[in-house]
Amino acid sequence: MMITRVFSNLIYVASMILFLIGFYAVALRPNLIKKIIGINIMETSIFLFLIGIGNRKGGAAPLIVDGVKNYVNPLPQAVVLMALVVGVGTTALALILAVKLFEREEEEQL
Amino acid sequence: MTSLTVLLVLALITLAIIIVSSRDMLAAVIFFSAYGLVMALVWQQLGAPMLALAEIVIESGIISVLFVVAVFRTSKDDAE
Amino acid sequence: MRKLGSFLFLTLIGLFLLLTVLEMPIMGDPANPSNTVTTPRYISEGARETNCKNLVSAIMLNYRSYDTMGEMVAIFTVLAAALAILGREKAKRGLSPLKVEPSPLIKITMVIYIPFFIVFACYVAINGCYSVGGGFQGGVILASVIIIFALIFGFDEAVKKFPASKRVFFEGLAVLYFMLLGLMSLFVGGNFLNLNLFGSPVRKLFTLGLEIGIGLTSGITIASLFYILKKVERE
Amino acid sequence: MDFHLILTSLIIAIPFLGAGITYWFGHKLKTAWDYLPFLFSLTTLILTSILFFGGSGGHVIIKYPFLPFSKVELSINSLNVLLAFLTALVWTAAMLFSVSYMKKSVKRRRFYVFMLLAFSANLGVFLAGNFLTLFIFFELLGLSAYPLIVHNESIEAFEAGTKYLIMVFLGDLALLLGILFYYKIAGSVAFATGLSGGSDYFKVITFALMGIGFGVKAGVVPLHIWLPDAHPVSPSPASALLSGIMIKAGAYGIIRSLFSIFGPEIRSIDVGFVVIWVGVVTMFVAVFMALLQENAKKMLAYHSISQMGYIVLGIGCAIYLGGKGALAIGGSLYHIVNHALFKTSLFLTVGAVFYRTGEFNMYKLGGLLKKMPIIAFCTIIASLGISGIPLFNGYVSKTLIHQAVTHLGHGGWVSLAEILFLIISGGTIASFIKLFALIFLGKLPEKYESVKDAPPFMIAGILPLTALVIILGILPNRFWGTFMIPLLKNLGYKTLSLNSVSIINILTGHDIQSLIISLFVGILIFAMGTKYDLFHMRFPCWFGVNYWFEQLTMGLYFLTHREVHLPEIMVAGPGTEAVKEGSISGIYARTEVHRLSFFVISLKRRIKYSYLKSKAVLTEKINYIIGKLRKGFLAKLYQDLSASKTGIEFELYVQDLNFGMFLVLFLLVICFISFRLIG
Repeated sequence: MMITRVFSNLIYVASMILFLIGFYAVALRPNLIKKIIGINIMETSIFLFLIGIGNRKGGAAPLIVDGVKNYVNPLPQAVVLMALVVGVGTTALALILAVKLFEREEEEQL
Repeated sequence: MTSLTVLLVLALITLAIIIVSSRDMLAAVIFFSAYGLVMALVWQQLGAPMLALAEIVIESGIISVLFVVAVFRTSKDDAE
Repeated sequence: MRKLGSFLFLTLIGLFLLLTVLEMPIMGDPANPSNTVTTPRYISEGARETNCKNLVSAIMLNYRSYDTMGEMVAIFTVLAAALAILGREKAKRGLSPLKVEPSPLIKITMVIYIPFFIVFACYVAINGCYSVGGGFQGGVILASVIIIFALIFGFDEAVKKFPASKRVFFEGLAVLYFMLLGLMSLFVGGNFLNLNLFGSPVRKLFTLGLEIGIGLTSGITIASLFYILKKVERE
Repeated sequence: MDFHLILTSLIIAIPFLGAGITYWFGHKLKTAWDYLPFLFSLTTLILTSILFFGGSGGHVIIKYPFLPFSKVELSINSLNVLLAFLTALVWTAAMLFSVSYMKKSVKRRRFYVFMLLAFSANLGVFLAGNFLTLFIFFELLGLSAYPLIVHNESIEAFEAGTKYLIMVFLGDLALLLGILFYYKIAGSVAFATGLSGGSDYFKVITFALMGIGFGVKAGVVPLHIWLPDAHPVSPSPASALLSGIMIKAGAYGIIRSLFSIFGPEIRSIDVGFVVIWVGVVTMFVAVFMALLQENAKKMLAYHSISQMGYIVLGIGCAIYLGGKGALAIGGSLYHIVNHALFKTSLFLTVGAVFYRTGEFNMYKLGGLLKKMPIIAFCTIIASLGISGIPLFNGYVSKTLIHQAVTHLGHGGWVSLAEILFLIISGGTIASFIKLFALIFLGKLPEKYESVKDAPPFMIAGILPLTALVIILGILPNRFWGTFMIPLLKNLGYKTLSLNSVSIINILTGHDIQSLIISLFVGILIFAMGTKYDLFHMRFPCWFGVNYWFEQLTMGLYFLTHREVHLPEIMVAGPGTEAVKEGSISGIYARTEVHRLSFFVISLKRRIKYSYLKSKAVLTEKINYIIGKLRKGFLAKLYQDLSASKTGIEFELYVQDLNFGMFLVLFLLVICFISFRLIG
């Protein structure tokens, strides 16, 4: 029972594991860029989770074709699409901050 | 849930562990790009080709390039 | 000790998350709340109401266009923040990640290919309503083309081709353009960004315009962020 | 999981996996290693022959529904299987040859790996079931041929490789567009026998794009420029396969696209006319250039182009004649088989001569007949085959194509084409008289007194091919009836038009007459050439496509440079012979002028300069990356790739290869996305 449930909800489980891995990187890795990579992994894992929620068995991509009735849920996809692009922006901003911080430290050492 | 999805998911987790545990930043970034590609394939399997397209371009294209630039800017042996 | 504690904490969170996830309904079940509450309406009526075969685009451009606008403002804010932190390209010399000159093959091939890439980006952006793709994807592809150009032909060349003066103009314009298009619907007596009041052909044009606006905003912003990251001031 | 699916998948997978095994484990087996790649190709040959002889000639489509890309499918039909069998046969022979030939070479692991990869890709091209699969394998083929071309790592090899890749990427772009257009018209990517929808105009554009894409590989004349550079610089077994089989992938693509778009039974006079003249011009230009060569391999490469011209001419006749064109296309396919056999054996014999003497220049060789009798025998058989002498296979297919040309009509341009055809046949005969006479007859240079005949493995590789040259020449009707008729049926010809060609007659009075004319012309050309020293005639550099290609690519190269900073190395220093000689480019290089002036600097010098500069400028950055990669996951690959003596050139080689991989990946992504987009 448990096993079948884990298997059928594999995407959820996987997304949580990925989230934990990302969280580990954010919490325990000293390197700033590693932390940012961790944030990105967490982000994608949540996207995966959302897409998994919107999934429907045997559903086609939400692109209306005549004669097909079964589609996956388009709403999470729209949300994720927006979040993806915002994700680039935040990642870039974080990286810029990291670079600036690094250079400031370098300056202080000199 | 096809067997291919299971395989891809396992690959995702392995890649994530490699990324996090790697000591080499550049290798981590390259693996992160590969991670994005696999993730796009998973999304394609789950019925989201639009997102897969965006993910391929963003994750393994733009973000990787940004990371590479940042890694080069922050690495110590960058001195000319 | 601290590491051990963190590990314990992580495991705790992990267990909690896993337990939560296992309580979720079976994935892909048609009886799930996510598949029963709002979705049937989107799927059955969306294409007719919005003239968009691609439901994701339909939601983004029509049902949730307000959110989209907010999101565009968000990435614009990111750009503004980046500019505020680092300033605009003050450094004289750019720092290229690869010091080696790309081989002639790469340059020649890319000169041939880049126009086609741009056409592909526009195609993806414009056909967002009828196929896989949309403004975001097209814009991001466009940005990646600009980044590829900068990487291959050198950053100085890229700055010459897309000078700051042009980019500043477009950066401001793109978001404004989206909002102005939204304002248009006020003139026919509707709400902000409500395209339903227009007739079918006009609405198609407006949808196209919105797609282009989204593409411009995301593409230019991302490309600019790359430029900023590349040319941080450095003593 | 049926029998055909497993068999066909294995045929493509064994060389592919074999490449991996050779790569990872090969060097651990010390002595047995050299034979490992040969064993893989032999296994593939056995499997392919099961498919070839055991198959009933039916039409089986093999799908892979459990893969994510469900559009990938293979097909088994008489045409595919014949070409796949031919590929496996010739490849195995060349692999056997290279067991001896490559023993001296340093980096033979890399050679074998890419040899096997190209083998797999080539089989995939021939066994593909639709255009998408064809495109994927075509990309893989184009990319895996590059390391074979630059294997020697000389400047010439890099130049040829760069030129090759530029042309291949151009072709890929055209091919991709063509396939997308095809999908737009047909609604699927499957092979068809004539499309019903779509305007004629659109169809012609589609065919033109696909023709450019496949024509680059096939070496059709305005697109052939990479071929005479690339084929001679690669090691002999590789160039034999490049000329023998890989360009056939292009020809096969042209045939498939043409018959899928226009259909076999419908006359398309305008398209046919253009294709015929492309073929004739290809034949003529290439034979003309071949006569002027000194390097034996270069001459053979030009002859490959010219023989491709025959094939294209046959295809053009078929589409011009419509329903009556079965003879022409049959002749073309027959010629594909024949050309693979004799051109491979010619390249291998020349390679064997090189193995013993270290010389490709025909004028410096001579009198080897007594020293290498078996190789001389093989050469003469293959030369008779390619010259179109009766009782050898080339005669059959050339006569069939000639008969098709005579069916086109009377007078006007047809007569001109026929006259050109005879002259070209004469030219071929003359140049092979020249080849044989210069290498094997005449006076033996003193330093070759101790030359022995080729090692047994080489002879074992060449002899089966020459035997087939004779067999296909003696029993043409047997071959025609058994293999060609079902094949034509598969292409879409109806029984009615097939009945008229069920038996071929290749010894009519007209054929004999034209044979005598060709022989006479050939001997005349040879006699005139030797008497008046015409074979050393040279033309000004702007006379030819190559020059303009270099100018164009240079233009593109400098298009992105707003201000050109003159590199010191060009003003004075290594790689600037022109400066010292005081030629035009030297004068331009001294004065800082507009970028357009750089058009006069040739691609060759530019590439040379680029390599030199990268040698000079190469900073820690690239070393840093490569060092990282060496330590990491890709360690072994990069170590093997860059464990070269020449060193720095290699970094660029890796760069080019990586770029190629990424570009192909990108194209495939676009391809997959677009098939969803268009629908």
